[in-house]
Amino acid sequence: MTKRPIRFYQVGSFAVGNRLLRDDERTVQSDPHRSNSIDSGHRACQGCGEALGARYALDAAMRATQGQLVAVNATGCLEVFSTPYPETSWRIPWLHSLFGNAPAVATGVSAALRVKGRSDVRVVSQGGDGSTVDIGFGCLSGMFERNDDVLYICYDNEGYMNTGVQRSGATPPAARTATTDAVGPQPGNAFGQGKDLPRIAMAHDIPYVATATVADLHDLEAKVERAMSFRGARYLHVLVPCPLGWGSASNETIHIARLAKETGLFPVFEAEYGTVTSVSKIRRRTPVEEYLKLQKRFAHLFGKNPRPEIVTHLQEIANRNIERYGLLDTADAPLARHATTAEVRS
Amino acid sequence: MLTQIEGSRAIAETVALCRPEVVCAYPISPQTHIIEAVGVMVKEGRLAPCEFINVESEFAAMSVAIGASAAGARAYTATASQGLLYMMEAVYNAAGLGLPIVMTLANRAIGAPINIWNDHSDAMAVRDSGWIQLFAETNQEAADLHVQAFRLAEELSVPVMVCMDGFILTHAVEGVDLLDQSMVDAYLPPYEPRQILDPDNPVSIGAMVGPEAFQEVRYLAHLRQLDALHRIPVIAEEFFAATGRHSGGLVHSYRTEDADTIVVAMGSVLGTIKDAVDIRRDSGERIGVVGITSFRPFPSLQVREALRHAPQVVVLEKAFSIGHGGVLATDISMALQGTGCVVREVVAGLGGRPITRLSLEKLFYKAARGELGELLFLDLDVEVVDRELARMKAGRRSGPSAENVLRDLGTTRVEGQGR
Amino acid sequence: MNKRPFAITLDVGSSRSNHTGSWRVERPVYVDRLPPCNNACPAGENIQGWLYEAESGNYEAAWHKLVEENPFPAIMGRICFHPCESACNRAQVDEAVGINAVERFLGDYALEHGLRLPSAGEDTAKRVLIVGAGPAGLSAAYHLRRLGHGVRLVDSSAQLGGMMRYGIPAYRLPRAILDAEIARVVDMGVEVVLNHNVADIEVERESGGFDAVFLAVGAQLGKRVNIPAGDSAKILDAVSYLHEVAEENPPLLGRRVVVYGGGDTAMDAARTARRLGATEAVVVYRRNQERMPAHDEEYEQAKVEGITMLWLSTISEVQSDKIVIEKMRLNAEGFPEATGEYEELDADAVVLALGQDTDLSLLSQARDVEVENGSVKVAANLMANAQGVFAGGDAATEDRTATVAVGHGKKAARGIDAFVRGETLEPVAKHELADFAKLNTWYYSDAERTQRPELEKVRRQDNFEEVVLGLTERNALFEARRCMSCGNCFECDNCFGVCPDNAVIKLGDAGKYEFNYDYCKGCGICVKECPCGAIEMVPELI
Amino acid sequence: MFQVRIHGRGGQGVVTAAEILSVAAFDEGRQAQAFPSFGSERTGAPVVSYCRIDDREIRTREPVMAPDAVIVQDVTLINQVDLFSGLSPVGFVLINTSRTFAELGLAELYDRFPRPHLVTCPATEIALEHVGRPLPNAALLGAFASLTQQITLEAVQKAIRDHFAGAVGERNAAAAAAAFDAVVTLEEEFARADTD
Repeated sequence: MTKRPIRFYQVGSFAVGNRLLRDDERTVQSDPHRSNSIDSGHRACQGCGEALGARYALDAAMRATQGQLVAVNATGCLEVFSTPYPETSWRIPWLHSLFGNAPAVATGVSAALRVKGRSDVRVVSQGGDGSTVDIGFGCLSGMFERNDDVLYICYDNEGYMNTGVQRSGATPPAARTATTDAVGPQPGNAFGQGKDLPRIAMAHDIPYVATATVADLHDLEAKVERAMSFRGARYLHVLVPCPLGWGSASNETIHIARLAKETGLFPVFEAEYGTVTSVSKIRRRTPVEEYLKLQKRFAHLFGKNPRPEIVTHLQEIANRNIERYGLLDTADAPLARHATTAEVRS
Repeated sequence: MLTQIEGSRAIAETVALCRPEVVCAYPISPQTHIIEAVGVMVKEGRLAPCEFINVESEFAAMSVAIGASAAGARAYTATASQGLLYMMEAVYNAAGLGLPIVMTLANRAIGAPINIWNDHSDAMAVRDSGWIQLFAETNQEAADLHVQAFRLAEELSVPVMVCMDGFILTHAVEGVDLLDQSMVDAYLPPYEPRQILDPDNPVSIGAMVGPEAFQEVRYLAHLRQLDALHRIPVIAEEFFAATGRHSGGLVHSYRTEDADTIVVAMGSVLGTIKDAVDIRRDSGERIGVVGITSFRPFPSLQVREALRHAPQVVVLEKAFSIGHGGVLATDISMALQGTGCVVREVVAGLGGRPITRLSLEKLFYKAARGELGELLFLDLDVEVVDRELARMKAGRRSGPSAENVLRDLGTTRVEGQGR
Repeated sequence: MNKRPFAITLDVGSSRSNHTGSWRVERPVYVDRLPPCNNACPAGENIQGWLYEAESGNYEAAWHKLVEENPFPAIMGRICFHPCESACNRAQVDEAVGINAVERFLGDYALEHGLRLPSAGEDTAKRVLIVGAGPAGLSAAYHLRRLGHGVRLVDSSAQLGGMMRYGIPAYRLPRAILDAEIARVVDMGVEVVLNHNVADIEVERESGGFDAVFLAVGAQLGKRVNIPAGDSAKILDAVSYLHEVAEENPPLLGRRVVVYGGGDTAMDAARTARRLGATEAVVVYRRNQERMPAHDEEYEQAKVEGITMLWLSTISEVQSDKIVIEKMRLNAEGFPEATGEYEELDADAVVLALGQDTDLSLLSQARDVEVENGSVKVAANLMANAQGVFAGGDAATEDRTATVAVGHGKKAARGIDAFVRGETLEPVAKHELADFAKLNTWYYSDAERTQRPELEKVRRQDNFEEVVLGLTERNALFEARRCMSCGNCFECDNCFGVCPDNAVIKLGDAGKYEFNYDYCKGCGICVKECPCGAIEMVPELI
Repeated sequence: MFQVRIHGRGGQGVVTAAEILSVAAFDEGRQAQAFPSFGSERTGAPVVSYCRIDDREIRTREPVMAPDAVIVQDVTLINQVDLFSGLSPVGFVLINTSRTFAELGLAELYDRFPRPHLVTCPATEIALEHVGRPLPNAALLGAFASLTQQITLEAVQKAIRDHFAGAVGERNAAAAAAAFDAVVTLEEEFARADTD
């Protein structure tokens, strides 16, 4: 794993910082002089995972590049809430062009920097899942295939949140969105659809592909740093819960991201040149139900007319991830004590 | 140096003299030869430093150019037809962001039915995008306009599209006086961006602008284009001073001094028109030509000055707005408001239909006699159209007209160079 | 640069003019909550506070913080039954923090490094008589001296320490440690009078001109029960037995010793007997193991040392070389009932460890002092009904532990201080308890408790060498860092990191954090992700 | 203005022929314009290219409607394409073949055009001999120079050498020279027929 687990220091490996740690063992975010690439005053919703994820990732990239960073941004929540005229929240050079072209624009920036002899300046391209897995997919694949020197970061909140919560190719099965309503015999988003972009990215054999969540900052920062140690196309897929779109409490953002990983629904791993090199093991295995119940978009699976068979189906997806990536230390690691075995079928 | 050279190659050579730093390439006929030739020069190292990027679509091509330009590089690409439409969103974006990208547009029709041949539908489709659009009459002018385009774009921070007729110019081998590097270097200073992505001086480019300022942004863009109306002639004049060649400018008149009828057109068809005009002049008709080089910004004043003394203006154009009529003609009519000029619209050469001198002569003959209607489709095969109309009348739905027309014409197979 | 395009291109930092704090309906505020360890500590130690210092390896600061409340870390680190650890939230994660072991480490560290207690306060010219030099009396003396009051400490025994010396065997509390920590208190200027029986407290107070009296006489009288016994039967009580052992004058008990009772004193007596040559030491107790009052650790050590237990048994008769035992059973309420079944057990002596009583004869003239169930009845400030007479420790409670006594000493000192100043001691409002539900334990690294090393069994048989050993510095540090700092910020930077609006200001240099309410939108993530529950959301006032 | 139309199939260098021809004319100080019939350049498909030569500026952009010369690179096109459409009554015809007009079924041309303007040339065979590949375009330009005298053989050879670098250029130039000498007029055709 890229992340070095810190030998016991109270909260060494998990919290943002710790007064007991050496500076180099703390996260970038614990530094009072961190870049704050995205500054206060932005108009993201309360508890926005994307605003957080963007600061985490870009501040880490800023550190990795000694501040020599340019960001390209696709249209979407992040763009809209950060740069409504006359105010911008960005403290780094930042360019927004269109919804579907951020990877290509970044290619252009990267090419310009190379031709200008400024290869020390690195390029990050970023967007939500809509701009990444759907409308910008062609440009992204092109950027990967040419192995352009760009780190693309997808802030995945599993839907088109900027436009009012519609389904994207990253929306999970059964989730209710404005275009996959919780009505009819198969409420919410269909099973058997959607794109697994990290694996698609790996299929391009690019130097580096990783997933992360806003719940594990050390891991996320280590991955950004690792990504920045490569030249060529790199892809980082960060799960960023959206209180608005997921119907979760604004204070649950990190908790939910953590559960996404701990249930196995969102496998956290990294790959180099198309091969998985490490996975973040599940620390406290949790049944999917605990994750789902915190989100109104899955409320139709519980309550008065519960749909346990759909929950089971989602658990099977988690189980498949656990198996595929080897997310447990041992194959038969028990669920956390609050889990009921009936809910988790292996 | 005067060289017998294919138009596309002449453009590539000239673009290379302009020292573009990022060139994005995506194949689409009839633009492909240009970008291929630039690619060779980069690969050989003749054009350096330059990043030549084989993108996956025109949308990406323009997007790469946007990124490159915003990062301070001189960016160039070329496209045509469907490619232009596929990058349309980015075309508007480049202009909105004020990025001085130069793009060659090898004018070609837009499908369906798919058609790879020349007309101006593509250029007309983006006339409101905020790009400057310059039309070349010959390969010589097309080449020269690229040098002027970079200068203009970077002076004003506006992207410029050099329009040249696909195949007719791009694939024609003819004599072109290629510029030399020292001349171009003297004429075209290095790109000094108006805004740049610089870690030492960060800015946010591409903010969301709401109702409180959007109209002002657009108005300012309009003012910049009006500014271009002043700069284009100056830049052309300086080009003349450097090369002794009249290329560019806003409008050009030919034998219009005493004309009763002035034909207005854009692009390569002007040559054929001039031949026809000479012949009609020989027959005693007082007819002249005005060529529009700068379509956007539209030089209304200059057009008005060039045409106002002619009772009749015939606008011959290779595009039209379906359900309305000529596009250029509409602009000309606006420019001529209150002059009393009669404007006749002639749509010709769509989808590569040859515009022959003979057809033009017949047209001018009729024009001289006041026999033109308001809107005429030159060399329209009336018989075919009538048959299709009759068929459509018989059954409300009779399949795609294009197929039926081809069947009527006895053409069973279309030779096409698709995208 | 006015060259830049209007509106499309913006200068950095401009968003800071948008004060998103106006979105907020609730605001986070930093709080200090009461850690359950502190809450449970009878001595009122700020355990979380001194662990915080120990976590960073600043043992001196940790010790100083500790002795603010309790001057006997090395003693407490050995004999306290640490209710703090029972209350510790970490027990619900893996195992409780070994607070007691760290305390002992700090106590030993201080002795080793000669750390000094705070000096006495400025003289107030007030004088206090303390009767009883056990943990309550010594604690009160310490705190009163810090407050500047004069103290006379009297005790009937020859040495200071009370039950710490005469009740607790040396293998649990080495005398050198005891002496050293007591000496530190005495050195603060305590007038000590030993071998002095106070016959009448009123007389003593008046003759000495004391402004107040603190009764900390302990519970030195072993309870007796009426067991038919032969003349030659050897029966003695555990308190006396241990006292005599402490005075290095141990009575001879024979090879087979029965201890009657199930408390810690019973265990001490049995273990002491083993060390003094008894080949068999049997503890007879009328209930079962579950209901045994002795602490598990004591019981476990006793077992290791070969003590045998006879559960559900009462002694119905004692003879010179044996005893008769009646088997008991527990009824539905858990009380033992006689079964009528008897058996005999060889025994050379029976030690009664059935509890202690307080000798309150010195109060005979002090009519105002009310006594209830053998203890002095006191108010919250530990003052008895009589003006200026305070009582604490075993004499005033049924919760008879050294730690409670130390706590009483402190409390009494505060009560006395207020009294002699003519003030009323206002009870300090306790902070809200930092219970487990307020924590986010995800963030704590997995770390199991460090076990204290113990003396090998063979080396315990014939001497009073200390059985439970101390932690190394490295282990003590580790153990301190297992503290979750419940309810009190320990600077993990989580709030600073997790705020999506960068609305937390890190002050640095242990200055902790501040909210920037200009930008805080009130999402509450900082509260949710605070590991130790040191932030709470409060509604915005309209 | 002299206008040439070249017929062939995609892959036979039809467009190149027009371009080389225009370059040859350009080199001789004349104005020239070469262009393909746009779009139909798939291998094997019938292809047409054009070349205009003039002493004045060539402004027209219309296709060549009434050529002054037609070059047929591939005789298999005879029954598929109207090869001689619009050809000037005094126009030239150059056909790449080792057969005769009569053998190709083109005897009707005898009366439509001046007989000295009708020639054949076994350009494919010449190309095979000199270049080693059946690409007749360069050779035919030598024959064209011989037939029309619009350009000199030397200009054709220079243009060929400019277009094809090195040895390939030399071989093609040699093929052009050979073809220049190998033009078969009707008279010779008749003479040959007599001897058969």
